[in-house]
Amino acid sequence: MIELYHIWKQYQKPQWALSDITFRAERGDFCFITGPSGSGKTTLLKIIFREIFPTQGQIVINRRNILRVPDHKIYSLRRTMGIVFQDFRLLFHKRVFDNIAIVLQVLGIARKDIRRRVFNALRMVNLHHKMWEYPAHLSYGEQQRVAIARAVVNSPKIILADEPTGNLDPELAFEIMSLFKEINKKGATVIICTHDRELIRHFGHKIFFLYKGKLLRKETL
Amino acid sequence: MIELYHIWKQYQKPQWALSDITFRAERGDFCFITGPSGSGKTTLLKIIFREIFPTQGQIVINRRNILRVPDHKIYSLRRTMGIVFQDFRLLFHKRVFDNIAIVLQVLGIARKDIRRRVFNALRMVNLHHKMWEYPAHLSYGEQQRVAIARAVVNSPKIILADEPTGNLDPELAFEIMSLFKEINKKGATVIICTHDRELIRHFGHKIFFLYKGKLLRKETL
Amino acid sequence: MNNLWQYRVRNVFSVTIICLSFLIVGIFLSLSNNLQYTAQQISKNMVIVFFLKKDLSEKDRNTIGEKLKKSSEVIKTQFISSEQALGKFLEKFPELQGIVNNLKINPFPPSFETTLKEKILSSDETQSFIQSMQNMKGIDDVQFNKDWVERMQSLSRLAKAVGFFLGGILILASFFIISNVIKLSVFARKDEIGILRLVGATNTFIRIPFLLDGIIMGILGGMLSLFVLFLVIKLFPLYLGSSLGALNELINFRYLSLSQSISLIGAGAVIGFLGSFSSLAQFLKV
Amino acid sequence: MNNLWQYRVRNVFSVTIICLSFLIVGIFLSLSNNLQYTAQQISKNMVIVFFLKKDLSEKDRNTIGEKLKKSSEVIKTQFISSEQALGKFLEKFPELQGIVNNLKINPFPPSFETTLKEKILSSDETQSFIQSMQNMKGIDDVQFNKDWVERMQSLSRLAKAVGFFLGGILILASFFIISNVIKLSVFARKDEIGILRLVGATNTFIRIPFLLDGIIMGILGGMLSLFVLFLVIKLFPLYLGSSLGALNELINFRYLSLSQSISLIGAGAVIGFLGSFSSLAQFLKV
Ligand SMILES: Nc1ncnc2c1ncn2[C@@H]1O[C@H](COP(=O)(O)OP(=O)(O)OP(=O)(O)O)[C@@H](O)[C@H]1O
Ligand SMILES: Nc1ncnc2c1ncn2[C@@H]1O[C@H](COP(=O)(O)OP(=O)(O)OP(=O)(O)O)[C@@H](O)[C@H]1O
Ligand SMILES: [Mg+2]
Ligand SMILES: [Mg+2]
Repeated sequence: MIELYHIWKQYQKPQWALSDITFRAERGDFCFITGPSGSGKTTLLKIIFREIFPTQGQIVINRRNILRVPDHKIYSLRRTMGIVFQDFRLLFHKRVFDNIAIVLQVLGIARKDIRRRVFNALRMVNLHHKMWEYPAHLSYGEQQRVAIARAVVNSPKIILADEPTGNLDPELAFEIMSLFKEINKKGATVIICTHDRELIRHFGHKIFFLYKGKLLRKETL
Repeated sequence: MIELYHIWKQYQKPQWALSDITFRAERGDFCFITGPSGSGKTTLLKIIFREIFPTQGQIVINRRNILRVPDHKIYSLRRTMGIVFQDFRLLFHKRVFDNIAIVLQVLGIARKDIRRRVFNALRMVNLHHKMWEYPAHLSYGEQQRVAIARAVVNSPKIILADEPTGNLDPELAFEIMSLFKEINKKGATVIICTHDRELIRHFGHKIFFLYKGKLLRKETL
Repeated sequence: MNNLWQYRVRNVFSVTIICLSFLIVGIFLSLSNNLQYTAQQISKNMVIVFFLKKDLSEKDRNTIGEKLKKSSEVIKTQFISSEQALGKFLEKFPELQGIVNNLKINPFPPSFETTLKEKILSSDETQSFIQSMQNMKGIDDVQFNKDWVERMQSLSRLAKAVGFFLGGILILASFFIISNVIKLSVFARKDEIGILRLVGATNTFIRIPFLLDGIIMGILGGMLSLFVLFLVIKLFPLYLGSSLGALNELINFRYLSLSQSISLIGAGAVIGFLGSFSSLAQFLKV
Repeated sequence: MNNLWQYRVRNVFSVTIICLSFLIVGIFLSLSNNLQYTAQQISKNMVIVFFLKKDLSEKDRNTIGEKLKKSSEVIKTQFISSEQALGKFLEKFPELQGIVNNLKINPFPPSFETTLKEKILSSDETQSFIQSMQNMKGIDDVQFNKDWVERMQSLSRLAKAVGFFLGGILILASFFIISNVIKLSVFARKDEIGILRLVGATNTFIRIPFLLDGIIMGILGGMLSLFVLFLVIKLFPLYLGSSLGALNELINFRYLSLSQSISLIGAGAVIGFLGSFSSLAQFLKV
């Protein structure tokens, strides 16, 4: 359960990147956040996984006020999350396999299991044949799929995906969305930022519309 | 006029990223290249602006065989081109203004003119209010628009845009496409890689469909 | 370890710089050893000569001899009779044989040659001891090579100056260089650190490989510098030839002692560890 | 220039390394200057003494004197009579005054003290000159301080060894370090170079700022090292005190000559230029 109470965020004066966002995603929700470029979608996600701090407001995730968690303990929250970054954030000096395995290594999972789970995650995004490539040798859409595989490999309870299909063809985008939906059905909370109206129309359950940092509409289909 | 004759490209054995592509874009054409992720669109563009060399084949641009142009003379070709890279390739330690001005500085244009032209280019992509920001302080879609402004600022004769609207909302994507169309009407050749069927349907003039490195369909609407 | 190999160019560079820093420290340490040794040699040979009155009775002479022997300042005393003194003189100036033989009397007074315990002649105890002896009945004059005393004292000061002042500055400088090199390599991997944090790694998990890298680099650099120092010390004199005489002592380097070598490598490890640790701190936020 | 400031941390680092390299070169250059100077001083004071037979007639003596004066090997000749020799001896050993006064005869032979032109006594001409003089009628013995000759020769060799061998190696080493530092900074900006090439910049346009950066860094490093060297040379003796006597000459550093200083800065500029130029080559493709 993710609850945001009156979140304000200001990077630089005088603009507010987010103003007074109050928002709630229940366990098992499948939410979309949409809105024009620069409206604050990425900022909102970053605040949820606490990469940045809001200027004001409170965030409660699974009954924990995550703004109170000290830096060196935040890892326990992040281990329950799978995040697809808008800029992928892959390690270019590590192979695709290692890029994904890192998430499992951090959890102290056995080597053999890691191998199997990484392969399965890559198969879900149709990229198992590139397991031993370096990201620099992949097309941009392929890199995006590696980022998606990394986000889902540890069966997270919360998935945050920032424009996960921006570089994918419509068919593949649909497949990826179905993948998220499947994980969602097993009980995970999913929040996706996207511009793709088609996908929202097809998969949308809760839809939040951001405009210049304000939450304009909430729809539940 | 861009002509490709029997272009083959192999990054690593055994796959061919491009196989036997023959393709022609007349002066003033507005072309789309589409196809699933990893089908070779970016590779094709990179070969046209000679960032990489094809394994086989010939490329003729404005009657010059560009594969024969030595490295230290290639700049004269690139000066006639505006390129939007799929990964933007902005300089993060320079402000938005300087990122765009660099193209004009290279041409030896006067400081005063540079200022004016950069501002105009930014206004076209709706980003003149972020002129003195650093790219790291922009949202992802805003960064993409900076990349677009940089590509059009020197009124190029050829525009190559790789997924230029992947991180933009549909309305903005439409505006950007209209901008390209306008430049096209003034005589420039425009080649755009995209997954967005909507845009292709609306703006498409010549459409090339790539699949696993092969040119499957050419349509002219 | 894996990463050490991945960034091998930068790491060769880092180890080289660490090695150079320690090499400089090592050269000066070795020079300091050497000067300390020379100063010791000189002060070992420092002899104070107490000339006795010629007409001194044997009893008075023995009193003086006893007093010298009993003094806590003195290690060794030797009586030199007039005849022995003459013999020594003729050894030094054989061309004067004729003149001396022509003399009817022996012009050299008898004396006591004394080696002192204290190495620094200017120390208060030594000074007051010499003073008290000089005032004794039967002692005519006290002679010691003042030049050499002062030279020795300066050398001793030089050894300390080089060893501590320059050595200290250079160790600080190399700490600065090393921690910057490591910061550079941590900085180059800040993306990796950021991603590790975002996928839920603990700080310890992130730190360990960097700390290992730092320690390994520090130890490698320290060991390499010892090896190069060894080469320098062995090869330098060969090149110069060995005909420098007394100067040889000054220019020849002595190798570091075992404990110094171990300290140097240990310092490498500690500096590597501290360098990594402090460089990491700023990246372990968010 | 603009970029120099942008990357100020790395550049301070680079300039520091360049400065340190040149400082090492400078210290050894200065030491070499110093040894050269000392060697010169010693050979200037090299005196050969020709002892004459006591019963030599004035005519024979003049013949010998003339021959010495005319010899192309000799710069200065001075006749020392028996009486002068005695006086000198008494100056050195005043305690022997009594003995000497007791003597009826003067035991010292007359002599010629000669300063030679050649600085290296082992040279063939000098050797054969000394040989020929020794065989002359009326000359009893030839004396010169053999120890000091050999010591001087070794010092001269030392000066050359330090100046060329070590200096050469260190300049090579610093070239390596500097070009690597610059490569590092070019490498950090390879994205920028790539983008510049893709937007149609000529190679010259891309190169100029890097070359300027390299040259400025090299010059700054060179100048800084001269300044630090100056401080070291001025402050070091102050700290040590001035009572080292002859050793002082050996340990004190002499500052570099103007042409050496200019060469050092020039070398900085050249190394900066070459370093940048060679580092850029690999990035100016595609
Ligand atoms: N540098 C490289 N080295 C090796 N293989 C590469 C390299 N760049 C691309 N490839 C491979 O070539 C194929 C085509 O890549 P390309 O980037 O052209 O695809 P694309 O059509 O642009 O895809 P996307 O829509 O995902 O950007 C892909 O299978 C990719 O993995
Ligand atoms: N680090 C930053 N410093 C200053 N301003 C920032 C920073 N990051 C984002 N902004 C500004 O905050 C606003 C919201 O940015 P955000 O990245 O959240 O937008 P977004 O909705 O994700 O847009 P897009 O769809 O283009 O990715 C933008 O105007 C952007 O310029
Ligand atoms: Mg965003
Ligand atoms: Mg692509």
